[in-house]
Amino acid sequence: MTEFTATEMMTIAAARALGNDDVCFVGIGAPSAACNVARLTHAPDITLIYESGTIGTAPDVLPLSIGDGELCETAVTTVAVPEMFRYWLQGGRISIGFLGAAQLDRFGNINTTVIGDYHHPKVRLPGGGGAPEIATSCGEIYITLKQAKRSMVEKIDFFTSYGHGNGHDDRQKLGITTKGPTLLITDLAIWKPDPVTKEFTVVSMHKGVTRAMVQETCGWTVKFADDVAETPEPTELELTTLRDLQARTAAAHGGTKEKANA
Amino acid sequence: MTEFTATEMMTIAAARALGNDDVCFVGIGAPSAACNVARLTHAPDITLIYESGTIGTAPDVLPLSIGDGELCETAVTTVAVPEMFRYWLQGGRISIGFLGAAQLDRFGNINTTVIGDYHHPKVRLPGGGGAPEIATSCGEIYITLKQAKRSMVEKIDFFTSYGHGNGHDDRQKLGITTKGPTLLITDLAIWKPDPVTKEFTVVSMHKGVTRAMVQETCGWTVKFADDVAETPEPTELELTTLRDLQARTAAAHGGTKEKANA
Amino acid sequence: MTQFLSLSDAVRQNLKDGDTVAFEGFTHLIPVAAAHEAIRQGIKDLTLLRMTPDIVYDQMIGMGLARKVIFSYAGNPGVGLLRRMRDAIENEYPRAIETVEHSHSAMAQAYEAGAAGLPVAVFRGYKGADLPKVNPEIKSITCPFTGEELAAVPAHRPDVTFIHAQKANRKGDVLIEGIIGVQKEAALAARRVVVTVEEIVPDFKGLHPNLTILPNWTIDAIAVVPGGAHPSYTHGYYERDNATYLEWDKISADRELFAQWMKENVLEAGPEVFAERVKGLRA
Amino acid sequence: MTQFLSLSDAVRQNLKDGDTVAFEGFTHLIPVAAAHEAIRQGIKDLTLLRMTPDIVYDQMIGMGLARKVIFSYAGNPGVGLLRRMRDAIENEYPRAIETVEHSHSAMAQAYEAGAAGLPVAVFRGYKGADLPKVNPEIKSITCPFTGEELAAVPAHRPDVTFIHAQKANRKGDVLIEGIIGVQKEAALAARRVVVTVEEIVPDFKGLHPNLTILPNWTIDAIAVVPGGAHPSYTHGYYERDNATYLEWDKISADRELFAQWMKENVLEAGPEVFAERVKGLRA
Repeated sequence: MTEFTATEMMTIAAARALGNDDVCFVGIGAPSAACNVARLTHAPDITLIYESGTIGTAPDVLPLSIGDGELCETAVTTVAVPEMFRYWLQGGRISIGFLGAAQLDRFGNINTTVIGDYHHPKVRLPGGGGAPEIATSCGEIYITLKQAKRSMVEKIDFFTSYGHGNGHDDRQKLGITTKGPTLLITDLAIWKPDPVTKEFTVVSMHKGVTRAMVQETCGWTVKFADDVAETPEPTELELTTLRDLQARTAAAHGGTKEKANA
Repeated sequence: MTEFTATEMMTIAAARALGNDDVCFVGIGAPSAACNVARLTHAPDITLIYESGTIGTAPDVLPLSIGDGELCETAVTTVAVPEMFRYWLQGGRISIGFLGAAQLDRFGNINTTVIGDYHHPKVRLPGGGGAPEIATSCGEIYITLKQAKRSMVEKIDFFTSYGHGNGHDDRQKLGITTKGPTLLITDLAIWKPDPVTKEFTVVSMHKGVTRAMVQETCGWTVKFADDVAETPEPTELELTTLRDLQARTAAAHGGTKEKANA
Repeated sequence: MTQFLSLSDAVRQNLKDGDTVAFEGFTHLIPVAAAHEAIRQGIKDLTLLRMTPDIVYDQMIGMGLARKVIFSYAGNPGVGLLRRMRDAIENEYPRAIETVEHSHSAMAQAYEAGAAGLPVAVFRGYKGADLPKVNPEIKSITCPFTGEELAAVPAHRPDVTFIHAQKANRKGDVLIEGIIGVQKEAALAARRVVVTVEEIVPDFKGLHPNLTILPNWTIDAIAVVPGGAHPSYTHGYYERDNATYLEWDKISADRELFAQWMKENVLEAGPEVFAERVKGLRA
Repeated sequence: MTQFLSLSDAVRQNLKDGDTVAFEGFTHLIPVAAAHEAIRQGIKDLTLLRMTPDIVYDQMIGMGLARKVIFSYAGNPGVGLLRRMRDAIENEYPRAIETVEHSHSAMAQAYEAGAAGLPVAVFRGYKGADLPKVNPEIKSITCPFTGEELAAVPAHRPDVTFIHAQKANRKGDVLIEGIIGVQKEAALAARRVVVTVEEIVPDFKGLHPNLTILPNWTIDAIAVVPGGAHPSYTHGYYERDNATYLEWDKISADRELFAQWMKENVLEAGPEVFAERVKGLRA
């Protein structure tokens, strides 16, 4: 088996979670690499939507921004941004929304707005972009994140987007009818919400990862499922597809690094 | 001077009221003949908008419906109908809206909905279509109508669209900021609202028309301006333009009569 | 995900007794063949939703399919009144129908709100008009920033929307062009969507990226019916049959004549007759 | 009615100290040349409105033009943070700025409401999010039909909107294609509209009827600026200069380097430099 990095494993695990019938909203900071690997392997008819208005896009290289020209050139159709948010996202037509996080808590609540107080921030982050409504309008939410204590925290500084609140049926109590975060894929493990408490629980660890490694890079006390599986390693096809995609991307963007998956 | 009919005079008088910079909403039943005569004579750059979504259209023949193909083929652009009503009409971008009427009162209130009680009508008419919002969103409203006691009435059975209510500043009191009906052109005369009471007042009569003729065909006691002018007769150019347009229209629609101006 | 079906199967699988249904098309692209199929299948108690009911709803109402009509202009465009609809309202013939009447602006924005997943359309409308007095579904909302009172109507959410379009590609994506009307909104507002098309093409390569396209996963069924909009028209395929619209004024004026016409031209006909009807109208 | 002007005159006649202004473009078609002209003219106390402020607002904020920014994503797309904007928020350098923060959905629908002539955008949003706690302009409305609480934000009504587009025809109608973003809405929501274009063509004959076109009477001024969107791109003309976006991360990280770069590339340059900048990027 070829060697692979933790980031590659994370991307490929996310790709596997996507199906042929999914309609994915690939927002800023989201793993467009995962979506495109899925499209180029087991889910050729998956629908990828970028919030720039491109619907059913099939780029040959990963976009540097969500509005790169190739997204439009390869799309089934390109609509205005207000229509994207009104008819397609708010209209409930997206099955999977991807979100990244600067801070994430155990219930899938996300902060990408500020570190510290909102009005006098220690660090001003870019903000939510589409996230507040992606989090509540998509059928379910997949989160990808590299584990670190500063990003997986006990308490986030700002609710940029809502996950499961304090768990249990907090989400339904707010009148939200979508499922919210159903999957967290990190560079170390795959997490799913506990059916009752909604706390993210480790259900699978990537090859060579220990429980201690997961806990050391997480700011809350990690809950493990009764049976923690080992994530199947990337196949040759998956790895080759991802690496070719990234090589084409690097070549197309003038040797610059693809950051959409950062 | 060539002979002309009262309807031709009405159409040409309406055409003259339009300017090169006007943006006209030509709804169902409205005098698209007048708008197109204006475009083909003194107002070549007038913008004609039909509620089917065609903006800046320049048809060679009069459409039978407001959604005829030629309107799209000759338009600057064609937009979706919700956009037409949201961005263009409600957005306040139309300077002149044309309305016809089954019943009209002296304050420019119009009924095209029912004769008799709404729930048990004597005659069910087509209804308002775009009229309720045309009447309040356009900068001003021009009304065209053939005079008759059954259509120019003391009291209309149903307020399909609002003119000046009971007159004076009734319109402003409702929070409406547009001017409302500023011109009524009939087959006999040109009427404008009194600056204070807003009652339609005859300011000009067409050639050969007497005050008695205007009164006999009107259901309310007609008010005449201090100085009633004589409407200038159609010029050769105006008449030729209108008749050529109607001849082309008749030929194009398989010998059927153009009804948009009915 | 869309299926390619015969018109008969597409209607049978998607339209049920009691449904709220929109057959949309703004003068252009009216799904006449689909409406005729619904008439042949004798679907009952429909709530018909449409800005301009036009002659297809006149036919459906005249055949007794409708229990309710939600509309904003009940006319034969450019010709006059809808006589079968009038007969139903004024004389309860062939049955009484309930009517819910709006303005065009309200109807268009209610479709837009439906497509946008909202429960309500908020707009500036009906000021001084009498419709809010007779339609309890017209309410108001106060703008929390300016205090302005705005009109509010329920979003349209039909059980099924039927539209006619120029073409589908082999994957089932559908292209609409020309006067596009409210069809995209009517389709996206509906639970189920059925599209009749003039033809299937291999793909949409070379088409402009900003054209109006419904992706295949927004559509339940596609049926190929050349001429399926007649006597309405399909931009780029055939022209509007104005003579037929004028003729309808006479046919619909008489109950017997209407019944006879429907028998000959709808009940005893099939979708294949539409191709023949547009032969002389091709662009 | 539109006028064809030099960029300098177009900005001078339409943008005033204290205005609320939108320079819109969603990654594609960002009106960079127009923003640089505003910087050269030293317009002050602007309220900057934009979904993704991007590097043009980073430059305007860094040069002290802005007193307030209304936005939903303050990032250098695909690269990271906007460092000049951060410096203004965190350190009040070169001046304090007020921020009003929304989500993309709210911003897009607020432009849409502005174009639609409404005072308020009503949408389903912000559920469970903290932004309503820190932005008093986020309120709610209760649906009179379902009782659902919906979000409400004021419609955007900028004093002036600047956009960049592919082409104008001689009459001044403007064509936008590709990723069309919110530009049509931002333009129609504004009191005044200025458009920079790549070129003027005689007419739009042969163009598809459903393309996004702003008629000349919706536009106040048009200035021809080839390359005027660089380092953003113009679909069909030149590609995005990704290297420049990455480079900006370094330039903007240092106040001195920033000042020097602005002096050389903006203050002492003119709109004519943009054509040169896109030479190597032509499609």
